[in-house]
Amino acid sequence: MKKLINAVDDVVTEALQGMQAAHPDLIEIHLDPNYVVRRGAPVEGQVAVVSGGGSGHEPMHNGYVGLGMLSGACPGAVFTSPTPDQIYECTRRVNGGRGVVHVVKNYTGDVMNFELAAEMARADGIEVEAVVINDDVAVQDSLYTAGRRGVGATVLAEKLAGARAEAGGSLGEVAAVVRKVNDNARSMGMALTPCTVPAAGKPTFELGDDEMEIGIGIHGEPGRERMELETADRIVDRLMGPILEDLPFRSGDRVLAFVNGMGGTPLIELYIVTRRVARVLEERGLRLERSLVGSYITSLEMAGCSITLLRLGDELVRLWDAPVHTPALRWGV
Amino acid sequence: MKKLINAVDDVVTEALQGMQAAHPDLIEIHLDPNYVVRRGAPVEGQVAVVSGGGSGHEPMHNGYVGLGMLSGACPGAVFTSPTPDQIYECTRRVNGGRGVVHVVKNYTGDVMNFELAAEMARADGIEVEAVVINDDVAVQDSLYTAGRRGVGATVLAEKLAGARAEAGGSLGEVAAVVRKVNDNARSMGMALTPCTVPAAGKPTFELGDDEMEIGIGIHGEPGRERMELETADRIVDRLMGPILEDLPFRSGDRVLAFVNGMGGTPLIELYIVTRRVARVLEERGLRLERSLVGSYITSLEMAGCSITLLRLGDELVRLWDAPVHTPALRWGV
Amino acid sequence: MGRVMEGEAVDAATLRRWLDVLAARLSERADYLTQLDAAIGDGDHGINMDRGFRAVRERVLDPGNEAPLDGLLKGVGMTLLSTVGGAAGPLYGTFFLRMAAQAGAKDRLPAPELAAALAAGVEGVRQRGRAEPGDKTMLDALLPGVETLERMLAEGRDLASALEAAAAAAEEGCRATVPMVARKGRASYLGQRSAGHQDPGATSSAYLLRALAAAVSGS
Amino acid sequence: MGRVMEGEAVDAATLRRWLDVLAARLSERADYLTQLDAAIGDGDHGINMDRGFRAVRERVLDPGNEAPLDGLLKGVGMTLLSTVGGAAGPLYGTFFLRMAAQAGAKDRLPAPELAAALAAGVEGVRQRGRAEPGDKTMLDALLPGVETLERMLAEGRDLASALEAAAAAAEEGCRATVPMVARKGRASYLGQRSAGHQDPGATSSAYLLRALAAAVSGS
Ligand SMILES: Nc1ncnc2c1ncn2[C@@H]1O[C@H](COP(=O)(O)OP(=O)(O)O)[C@@H](O)[C@H]1O
Ligand SMILES: Nc1ncnc2c1ncn2[C@@H]1O[C@H](COP(=O)(O)OP(=O)(O)O)[C@@H](O)[C@H]1O
Ligand SMILES: [Mg+2]
Ligand SMILES: [Mg+2]
Ligand SMILES: [Mg+2]
Ligand SMILES: [Mg+2]
Repeated sequence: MKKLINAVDDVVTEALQGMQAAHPDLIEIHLDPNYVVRRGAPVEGQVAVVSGGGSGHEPMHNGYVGLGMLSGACPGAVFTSPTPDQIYECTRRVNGGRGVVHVVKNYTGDVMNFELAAEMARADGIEVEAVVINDDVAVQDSLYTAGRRGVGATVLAEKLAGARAEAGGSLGEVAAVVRKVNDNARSMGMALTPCTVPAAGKPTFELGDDEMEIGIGIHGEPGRERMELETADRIVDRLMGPILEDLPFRSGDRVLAFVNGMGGTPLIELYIVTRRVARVLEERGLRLERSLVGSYITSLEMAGCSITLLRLGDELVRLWDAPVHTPALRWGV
Repeated sequence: MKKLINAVDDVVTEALQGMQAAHPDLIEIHLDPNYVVRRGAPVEGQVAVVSGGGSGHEPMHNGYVGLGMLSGACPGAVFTSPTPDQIYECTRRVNGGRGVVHVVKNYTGDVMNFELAAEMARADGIEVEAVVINDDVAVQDSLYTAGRRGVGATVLAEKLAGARAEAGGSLGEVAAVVRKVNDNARSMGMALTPCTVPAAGKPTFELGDDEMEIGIGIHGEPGRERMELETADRIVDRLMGPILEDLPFRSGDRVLAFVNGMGGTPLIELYIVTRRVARVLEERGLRLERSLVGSYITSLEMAGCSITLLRLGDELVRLWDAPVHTPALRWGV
Repeated sequence: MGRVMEGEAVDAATLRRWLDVLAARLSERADYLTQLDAAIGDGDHGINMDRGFRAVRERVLDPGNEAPLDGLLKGVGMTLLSTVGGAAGPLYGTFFLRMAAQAGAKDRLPAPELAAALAAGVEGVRQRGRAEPGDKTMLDALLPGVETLERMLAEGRDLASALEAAAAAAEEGCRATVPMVARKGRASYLGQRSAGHQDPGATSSAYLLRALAAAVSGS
Repeated sequence: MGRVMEGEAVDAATLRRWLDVLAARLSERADYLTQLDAAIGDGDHGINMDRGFRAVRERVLDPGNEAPLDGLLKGVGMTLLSTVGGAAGPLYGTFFLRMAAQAGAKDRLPAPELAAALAAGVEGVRQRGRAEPGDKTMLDALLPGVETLERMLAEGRDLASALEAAAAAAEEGCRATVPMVARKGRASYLGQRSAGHQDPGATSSAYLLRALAAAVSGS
């Protein structure tokens, strides 16, 4: 295991301290329990948006705390959902009196920990509305299982809901944006290499020199299928197929294409992926209205990519273009 | 070699096409010869800033084309400086009548190719002023050698010179900003893993599981010293020492700290590095005035980091904060 | 195997021994649990459990802590909730909190009440996780374990041998997760690919009952 | 070894054969050159040279191209300039452009003029790169090669054997770069660590003269 770290037990805390040093104008960190809030939180009279999840997906979620996006974020141990006390304290801290939306990725652990935290916050009289993100089409959806994972759509939901909150939206309105994003977004990912959780010290799975995993999540878990490595274009087609069919997207739809690197993928490769994504969209008569290309929801140093398509209407375009000022996403300000 | 590519010969072209698809509002690409210009170039009456270099360092330079930064960028083959015809055509294309500043990293190839292009452009009556960046303290400086490499300071120089150009600066003034940045910035980098040039198909060097290279450049070239892997804090100290001594930085100085990932380094590790950088600055009585943390000047999928410190005065702070709108850096707009 | 002994009961000291044995076992088997989780999950179960029980040792098993029996269990639940994270944190946290609530403020827990407290814990896990037996989760070890305990006690067996049988049943339940296709938790994302691997949570649950058996029989 | 033959000269066809042999050699040895460059540079010299000479084959050696001798050389120079990139592109580009300028508009280049053209090319490399002999660059192969050629011709040797000696001198110069500490180009960043490796550019330069010898002796 080769990492720029000091001790496996200090990874999350020290990274938070580094974030604080780099972005004193944007965020305030709290240690033990760990959470990050927007500088000057709470914003009185504004609905707050809180998310969280395992660490190792940076910049998600800590990097999205700031104006027009998250009010607070709760980082768990690497790939392990945060604990109720973190989420509860963070929720209390950012509550500006109009309630708090929890953006929760659909993993058993995340859902349960957020549920417990919401119960605790509600007991204090804080209104909490939780919305679960489950956009990963690699996972078979079924009433009898844990359902689909929450992946790329989370980043988009955080941006868009944050914009709605910043614009004065009510708790119900902000939560509705998260639901709208989740309803209109689909994602799928793949890996060229596994990643290594610091505390584990060895890769979460093994891949041959000629192999890739299709349908992976963001926790270094194995995917839907292992197969021989293919060209970028073929890989994009494999991811785009299930995404496009699932919603389904229809000719004429306007979409935001989010081409995401898993952490160890160079940007030059992501643009090669983007090229094919744009071509497939064109072939299908879909309009590439907005795009986001980069490593925004990662799995440590894993090489690979995920693609998220979000169907956009005027409201979402407006919210997307609204100012955002966080360590990892910034425009309009 | 595991990469998200189609064919080794198409990597650069296809990535450019992907960039065009993702950022139609910001850039226009030209193929054969390859270059990228700011949308709507030339900006009449404004000094233009052009840079370029081998591909594989994304987002540098293509990702820095846009308002308040580069007017044009010339990507060579992977890790190979661009050719004079590219640079010449790009220079002609972005010239807004007030001349063009060439920001050139100090590599024999880059310097010679830019020199040839400048000669050609001058023959057309275009004023060209070239400034060479050589901030890498890992390399022994000497009159009798090729001198130091240009690394992290390049990104900062492009941002700051672009801001000066956007503000109406003259050719001499814009070039002076580049020189000022170069005079006041120092960098050093290290690698945990090598990287693989697509056309070569195998890593440019080999590193044992317990080894790292200190003092690497950005072209997958071996570094100054190979040694046993250490903690992040020790590594930071190894890089900060030569940087701080070289200028030298003095207690009370205000600095911009640029903590850069080499392409395959997860952000969480970069923040662990940043934490230590901030502590060392504090110990030395230096003021961390601005920071930039992320993978901005990379070596394909190499894992590792570099640190650049830039001494800032009021002018550079103002130029840093000025609006920039490019695919990879954006604020104030 | 003996018959039930009149007035047989566990006290706080026994529970502390249980938690101590369990913590040691989880630390010893952390790598193994993590490996199991890497195969069908995200490779952190051993790390998570070890982190949680190291905290239990520090915060709850501290010799200065003179909490009564239910306070002890509640402390364990709260500590696990706030240190384990993931799926296992809320599930094991709930397990101990429900155990504490069911046990109530007593100095000694008679055998049937210990069984009832464990059953309440298992019921808490079922409610919190909304899993069913056969979903390839910790329930597949806990349920047969606690059912066996209750049955043996009802049949008049002494606590030590009833717990021995319960631990064995949990271990069997754990092994029975191997061929199952996961329907809950992270392993469910793998669909059919989850078959052929033992569930990490069922494994740590089997340790839990085995440690209890050891703590009681050693008393 | 023969004496100089009255009127011995090369024509465009010979030069085309030279370039063709060289292109084939560079393609064959691309991996090797890249390996040499990986050791002390950035691992692209073979890729760069092969890309450039593939373009030379397509654009200049096209049978439809009826350019005169200097036009041919100029075409090679321009093609290398615009396709090789890196340090080698401007250096070899300049080499051929200067050769063309020195050769001038002729149908046949007498041996001494061929030598003068090559010497002009080498001087161009020296000016463009500001390197000196001993800096561990292509100059360390080119200079002894061309000096040997001039000396042998002056001594009255025939062109083929003079070129054979020139190629051998270039090869020796190339091998002599092994112990050198680089002072120019990318290898100079390594300081002392550059010693013990053969310079990639000196190696391709030795191929250049070896190919010329082969093309002429085969004519
Ligand atoms: N819904 C559920 N009900 C009961 N147990 C579950 C449920 N979901 C997961 N588990 C258990 O949790 C274990 C995984 O725990 P752990 O790895 O610590 O958490 P995570 O899956 O969040 O990484 C699984 O092996 C399984 O036994
Ligand atoms: N200043 C110079 N003068 C002469 N030759 C040089 C000079 N700098 C580099 N070279 C030659 O160029 C070769 C490297 O070429 P190449 O790898 O194609 O370019 P780059 O170094 O830009 O990657 C070196 O081996 C050396 O022979
Ligand atoms: Mg987990
Ligand atoms: Mg090169
Ligand atoms: Mg797990
Ligand atoms: Mg090279």
